[in-house]
Amino acid sequence: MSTTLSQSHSSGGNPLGGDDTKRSPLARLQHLLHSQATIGPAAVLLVAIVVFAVLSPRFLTPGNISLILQQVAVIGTLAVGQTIVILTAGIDLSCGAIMVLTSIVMAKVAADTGLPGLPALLLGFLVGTLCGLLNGLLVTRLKLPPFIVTLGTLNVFFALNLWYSESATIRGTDMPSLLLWTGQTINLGGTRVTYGSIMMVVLVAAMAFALKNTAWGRHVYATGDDLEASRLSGIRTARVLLSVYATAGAVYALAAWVLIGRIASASPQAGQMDNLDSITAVVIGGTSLFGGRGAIVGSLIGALIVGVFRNGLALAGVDVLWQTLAVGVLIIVAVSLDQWIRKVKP
Amino acid sequence: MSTTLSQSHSSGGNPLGGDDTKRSPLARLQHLLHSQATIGPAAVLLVAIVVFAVLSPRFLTPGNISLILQQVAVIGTLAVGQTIVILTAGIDLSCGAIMVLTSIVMAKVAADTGLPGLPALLLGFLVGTLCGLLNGLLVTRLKLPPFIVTLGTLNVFFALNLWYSESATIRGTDMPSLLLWTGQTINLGGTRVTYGSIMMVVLVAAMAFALKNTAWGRHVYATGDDLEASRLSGIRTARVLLSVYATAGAVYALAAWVLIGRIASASPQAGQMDNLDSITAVVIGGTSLFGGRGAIVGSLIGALIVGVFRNGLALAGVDVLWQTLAVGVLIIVAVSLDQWIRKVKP
Amino acid sequence: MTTPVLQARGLVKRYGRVTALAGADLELLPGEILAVIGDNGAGKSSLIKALSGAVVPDEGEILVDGRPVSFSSPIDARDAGIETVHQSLAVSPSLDIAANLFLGRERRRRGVLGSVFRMLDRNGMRDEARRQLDALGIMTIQNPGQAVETLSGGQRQAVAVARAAAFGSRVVIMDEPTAALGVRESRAVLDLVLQVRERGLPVILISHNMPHVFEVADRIHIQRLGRRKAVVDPKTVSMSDAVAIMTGAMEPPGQFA
Amino acid sequence: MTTPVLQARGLVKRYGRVTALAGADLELLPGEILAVIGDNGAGKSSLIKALSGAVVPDEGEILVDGRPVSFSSPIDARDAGIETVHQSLAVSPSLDIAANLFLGRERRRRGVLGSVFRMLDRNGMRDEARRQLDALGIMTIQNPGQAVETLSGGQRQAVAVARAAAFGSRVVIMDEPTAALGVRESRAVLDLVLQVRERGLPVILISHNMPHVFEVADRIHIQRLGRRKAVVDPKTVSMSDAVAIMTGAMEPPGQFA
Amino acid sequence: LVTGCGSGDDAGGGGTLVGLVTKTDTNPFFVKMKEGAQAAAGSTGATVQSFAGKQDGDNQSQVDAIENLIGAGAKGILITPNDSKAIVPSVDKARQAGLLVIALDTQLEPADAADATFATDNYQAGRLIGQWAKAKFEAEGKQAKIALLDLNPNQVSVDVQRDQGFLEGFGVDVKDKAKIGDESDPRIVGHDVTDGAPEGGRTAMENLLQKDPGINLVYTINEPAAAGAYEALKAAGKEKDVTIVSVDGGCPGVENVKSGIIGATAQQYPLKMAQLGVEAIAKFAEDGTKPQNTAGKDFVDTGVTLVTDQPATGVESKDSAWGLQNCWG
Ligand SMILES: Nc1ncnc2c1ncn2[C@@H]1O[C@H](COP(=O)(O)OP(=O)(O)OP(=O)(O)O)[C@@H](O)[C@H]1O
Ligand SMILES: Nc1ncnc2c1ncn2[C@@H]1O[C@H](COP(=O)(O)OP(=O)(O)OP(=O)(O)O)[C@@H](O)[C@H]1O
Ligand SMILES: OC[C@H]1O[C@](O)(CO)[C@@H](O)[C@@H]1O
Ligand SMILES: [Mg+2]
Ligand SMILES: [Mg+2]
Repeated sequence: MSTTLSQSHSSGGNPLGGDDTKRSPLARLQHLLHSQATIGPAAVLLVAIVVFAVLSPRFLTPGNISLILQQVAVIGTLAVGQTIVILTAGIDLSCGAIMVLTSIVMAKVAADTGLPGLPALLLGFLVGTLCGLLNGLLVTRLKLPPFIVTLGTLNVFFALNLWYSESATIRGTDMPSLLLWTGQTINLGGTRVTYGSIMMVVLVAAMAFALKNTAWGRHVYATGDDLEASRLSGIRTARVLLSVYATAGAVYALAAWVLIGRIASASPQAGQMDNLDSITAVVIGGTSLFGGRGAIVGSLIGALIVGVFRNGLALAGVDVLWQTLAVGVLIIVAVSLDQWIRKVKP
Repeated sequence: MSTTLSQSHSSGGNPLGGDDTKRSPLARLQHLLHSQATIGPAAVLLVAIVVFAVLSPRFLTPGNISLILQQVAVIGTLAVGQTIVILTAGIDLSCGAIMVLTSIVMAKVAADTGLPGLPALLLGFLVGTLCGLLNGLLVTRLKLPPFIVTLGTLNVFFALNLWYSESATIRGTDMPSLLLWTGQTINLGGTRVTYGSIMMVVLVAAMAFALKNTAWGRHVYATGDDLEASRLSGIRTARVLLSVYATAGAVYALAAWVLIGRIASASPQAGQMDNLDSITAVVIGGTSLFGGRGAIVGSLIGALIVGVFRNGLALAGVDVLWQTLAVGVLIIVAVSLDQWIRKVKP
Repeated sequence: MTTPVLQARGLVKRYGRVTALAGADLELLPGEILAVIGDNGAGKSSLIKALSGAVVPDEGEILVDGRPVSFSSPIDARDAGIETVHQSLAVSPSLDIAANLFLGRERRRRGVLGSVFRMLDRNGMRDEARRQLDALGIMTIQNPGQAVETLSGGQRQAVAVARAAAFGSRVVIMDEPTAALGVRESRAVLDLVLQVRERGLPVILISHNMPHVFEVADRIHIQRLGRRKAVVDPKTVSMSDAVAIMTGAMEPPGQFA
Repeated sequence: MTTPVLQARGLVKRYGRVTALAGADLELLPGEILAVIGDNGAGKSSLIKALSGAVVPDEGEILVDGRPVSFSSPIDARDAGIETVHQSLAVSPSLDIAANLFLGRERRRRGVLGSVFRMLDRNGMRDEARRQLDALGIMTIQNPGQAVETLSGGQRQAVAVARAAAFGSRVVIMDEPTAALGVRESRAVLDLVLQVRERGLPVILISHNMPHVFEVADRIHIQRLGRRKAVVDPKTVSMSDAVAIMTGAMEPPGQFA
Repeated sequence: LVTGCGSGDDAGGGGTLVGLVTKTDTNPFFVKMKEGAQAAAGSTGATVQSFAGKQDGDNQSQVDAIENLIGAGAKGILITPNDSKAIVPSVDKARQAGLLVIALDTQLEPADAADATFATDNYQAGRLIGQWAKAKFEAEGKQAKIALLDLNPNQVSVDVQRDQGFLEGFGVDVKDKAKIGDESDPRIVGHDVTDGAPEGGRTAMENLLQKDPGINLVYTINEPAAAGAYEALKAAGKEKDVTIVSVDGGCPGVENVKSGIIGATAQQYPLKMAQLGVEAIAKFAEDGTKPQNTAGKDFVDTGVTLVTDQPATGVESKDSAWGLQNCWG
């Protein structure tokens, strides 16, 4: 019962180094994909684009691409706010309600009182930020789960919206043109792209920068990763959470602006399904619902995946019914794939 | 710098016993409420009932109470399934979609093929159970978060519902009467109560019994409390989760039966908001979204609280708008109160 | 030579790129206390997880009383009489002490209440829990109906240890049971380990505390880099030599029993 | 008599019905290693949580260099130069080592990139982390850009200890820093504690490991039932007497320094 | 069941691509409309691709649908708007892109935002059931206590027109004709919303009954809501004493008229709307001609017939037997 152990492992301390030789091609692919966080969703998007391009010659036209960008602009913008909330291990069910409320505020104040575009817009941002702040206060002060807080405020904001709007749609013709600006187009290399789409892309870039390159961004990740550990490490976690919810509120106000431009009116009935839609985008984009892991760019890709599917299936003449089915399957497949990719330890 | 410590504490080991003398009346109340888990929500319900009884003499009539029971029967039944899922630290966004799908299956199979009531009903239960099982399989096999799984299957089941129903409502007159039985009333002490309401109450009692008094119930709590610890303790956690999702599916089928009785038809239009409504009931009823803590009876009370508010405010002539607002505030207040009560260490 | 009660041969377990077990062996003889020592990350917990069915090894075999077995879940190991106190404790905070002791092996009432309504025998289990805790006499737990989350870390540890000691019929395994415990509490656990051996049950004890190990162990298994580096006798090998072997500073004697 | 660097007087902290601190005192003198020992639940962690701003005591006062302070958050204590390694570690698993070292005190780039765009000085922090880890020389961490979740328990412990040692300017507090560590890893942490004292910084060290305590401590604070029961000198009091005082089996000498 | 077959002119065989955008996928009325469009497509050689909102009131999905149809190269769009005002800019966009846009069932606001509207005269539909109810109550010498079960809080054109038409037909001063609920007539017990669905109808009815159990006349926005309201009345044991009036004339609704559940309903003709719509677009694709409105109206009236088995003097009506021959769905 004696054994002589030949110490074959390079003694790099623990953990022990595993040998790479036995890996299958699939595992190799998995490793490759793992090296970039958003590469999973990006791969799904690419495959979807290729498939639809084959199915319909109209799909890859500049006009159609610009159209998809327009169609995802509202959800994509909302998803930016939703992502930072989810990164802190929260969730925001009230995002659609905040967006609708602020869109009504911007439009109705201007229509009723003749307030010019800029102050009306700023007022909307103020309202959005305050709504977000209220969520943040309830989360940090009452220490309630974000799901519950935003389930509650969803109802509150929606009621306020019905009350203030008197349930009436405000027409674009009654508003200052600044509010409609996001729906205007600009010629980019021969294709007409709306300012709303461009704004979404710029917002995604700015937020991605802030999350990656500022202390605030790090604190957002750390807070979502482990709240108590972050607090003990000297992060003002309550302040981080407040800033996140308030910023999200401001982002939803931006979405409201995009929405007004998109439908060239402000409707109190809009946005009722947008909470689940924006969460869907975030989740398909690879951000973890448990907080601390994910990226803004992923959420944009997530929104684009859903947009491409809906548009592509529609172009291919597939009934809405099957579009709905496809989106359901897509959510599960995309997240499974992402999970599989993440399983690899570096 | 010398100190002689008089050892005043009874040496009951650790933790040290605190002295009770300094407690304020509020803290006393808090302790009192803490002793019973569902007493928090029950107190809210009681207060609401008293307030509305004062506001409107019609409120406390037997007829109105029976009415509230009817109005909450669908959500209350759904909430039973939702509760067991949430107890395992899951969440079920697909409950409404499963209910509608099964209601259509029950009704349409009978209407189209002339299948008698009982087999049609059983078929519905089978479909509901299979839908739940699919959720369970995706959660346990793919190890995806329940939020994502059910967000996906919500779309899938809804699409199947549209496809199978061909978007058409099936009228009560085309169905076997057994399917409509839940809408029939029985005279209980002078008040007409629907079998659907009674079924809900019986279901709540049965599930409460199972959770409290069977090994399965314990395993449900343990699995929600700490999945890995439960697995290591020798609980077949995957089997527990599967049984929970499948049971929930069967419960949603029961809700479908109640729904058919309530609207005397099977409509693909129904149930689209019921996922959030059932979660609201569970959460107001004091069950933790993190799993492992809560009770079925609480969820019934939660559903009743919302029902009483809507009915009471409507009786008092308050606009729907303010009802929505009230429900929002209610969610936050009820959960804060519950949290406050739970803060006490026993 | 006596047949080992529990034996592992050439166990391999990989986590992604990390190899936690690189061909690990282990033998547990009847009635002995086998200590397992090793650096952080040497694969001690991985080894006992394989032995207790908590993970399925990629390669290698496990034998109980000389017969190969294959554990696909903790239940299989438990059914073979192997009880484990995991490093992470594995108790359910919101359930009470009695419920935790009987978790996964609940008793049902007699008669139809039990067979048809599947009702738990709460009182029976509570009384039995009381008896077990008293018999082990390790900690001042007053009420078996108390939720585990209201207990101190030491008391929780005691519940987990009591469960293993009470139900183990062939082997008891403990992974760092005293890591978070105070001096007095650690003493109680060590006494319990000795008590279990007295009952004739062999024990595998993982610990970083050398004085403890040298006090109670009959043999010491030294784990290094995912393998068994040596097995030494605490009566013949000094503490510092054991540590030297463990850290790779010294080669083990060519032959070990 | 020298002014204590850090002092607590009559701290009381209640959690619901549990009194974790029942009028606890503490004095930390300049340049010393003060060990804090006590049973599980004696209130050791609660005491240092109060000293590090992690909890706000219900009663009592805290003095730094003889001046009363009131810490309402860990940041206040940190700003006063008090760095703590908590029992629960308090690292952020998904962030890398450098990010964890600088968590809450990130450095920004020079120029507009830093002042306007608030850009982090990633490379600067990574280099500095590298330097700190090397200087402490406690563990073979190869790459400060590695995520903490990929580290072993011992390596994580090392990161937390390194952070405290690197940034503490007045006091370093460590709550059971070696509880989960192997022999070699524990050794490294103890060496680090001594090294910190060498730099002139006083250290509070909580541990259940008596040999460790008696090896490094200048004075031993014995905590019992939420209070300071005694302060003893490890050179004059034996290990078994210290344990006896700790468990209440013996009364402390009437006078202690 | 894939209703959009092929993909516009890409599909080769298919001729003109016609888009159909309905309020929802779940109201039988719109399902019929889809069928009608499909049938008409068969005879004109057009291809229909259909879309729907996720629920009543969902404007955004309809905006997306219009854009996708423009992108897919549709020649024209038939739409039942969920938000009759908010959809207008998207309709403008489609028209600018050269598509013919026809509103079905529900007028846009302003009505001329569409190239044409094929719809029931909803105001007239309301007025018919109002007049009938007035005659019936006068004949029976009963004092009315009215419950109004509307669509949703959004003041959509159909909702407003039917509600106000009914009240005016009944002889109530409606004040602002474009606004629901600003009346002060004491005979009105209250308004509540139903989403045009049975469950909503039932709950709204129950709550209004609690407010005043003496309700004896119930107006409902459509027949699904009426079905729900009836269940509430039945449960309260009041189904015999209360008169329900509705709009739709679907076969289940007319059956309900026959069995006395609904007193009178204003029958509309969705198949005709869809058929006319598809034909108009086919014609437009062929030679560019746009449909003309019915003389004196800002839409093409697809007709409305009062169906009841208790005819009232001075109000023209058909019986349920006739109704069943002409019903849809
Ligand atoms: N679930 C897991 N996923 C990935 N790696 C793991 C997992 N469990 C263990 N490892 C790795 O396997 C190696 C061995 O771990 P193990 O827990 O068996 O060590 P140990 O000897 O018990 O250490 P310690 O004394 O710190 O408890 C370590 O490098 C560890 O990081
Ligand atoms: N957050 C809390 N909530 C409730 N009770 C607490 C909390 N923190 C500590 N306690 C209680 O206070 C008492 C003292 O706990 P503390 O953690 O200070 O003990 P300790 O001496 O550090 O013990 P150990 O050696 O086990 O770490 C214990 O009874 C504990 O249960
Ligand atoms: O939901 C309102 C809609 O319902 C209908 O009456 C059909 O049932 C439509 O005419 C109307 O637009
Ligand atoms: Mg271990
Ligand atoms: Mg402690």
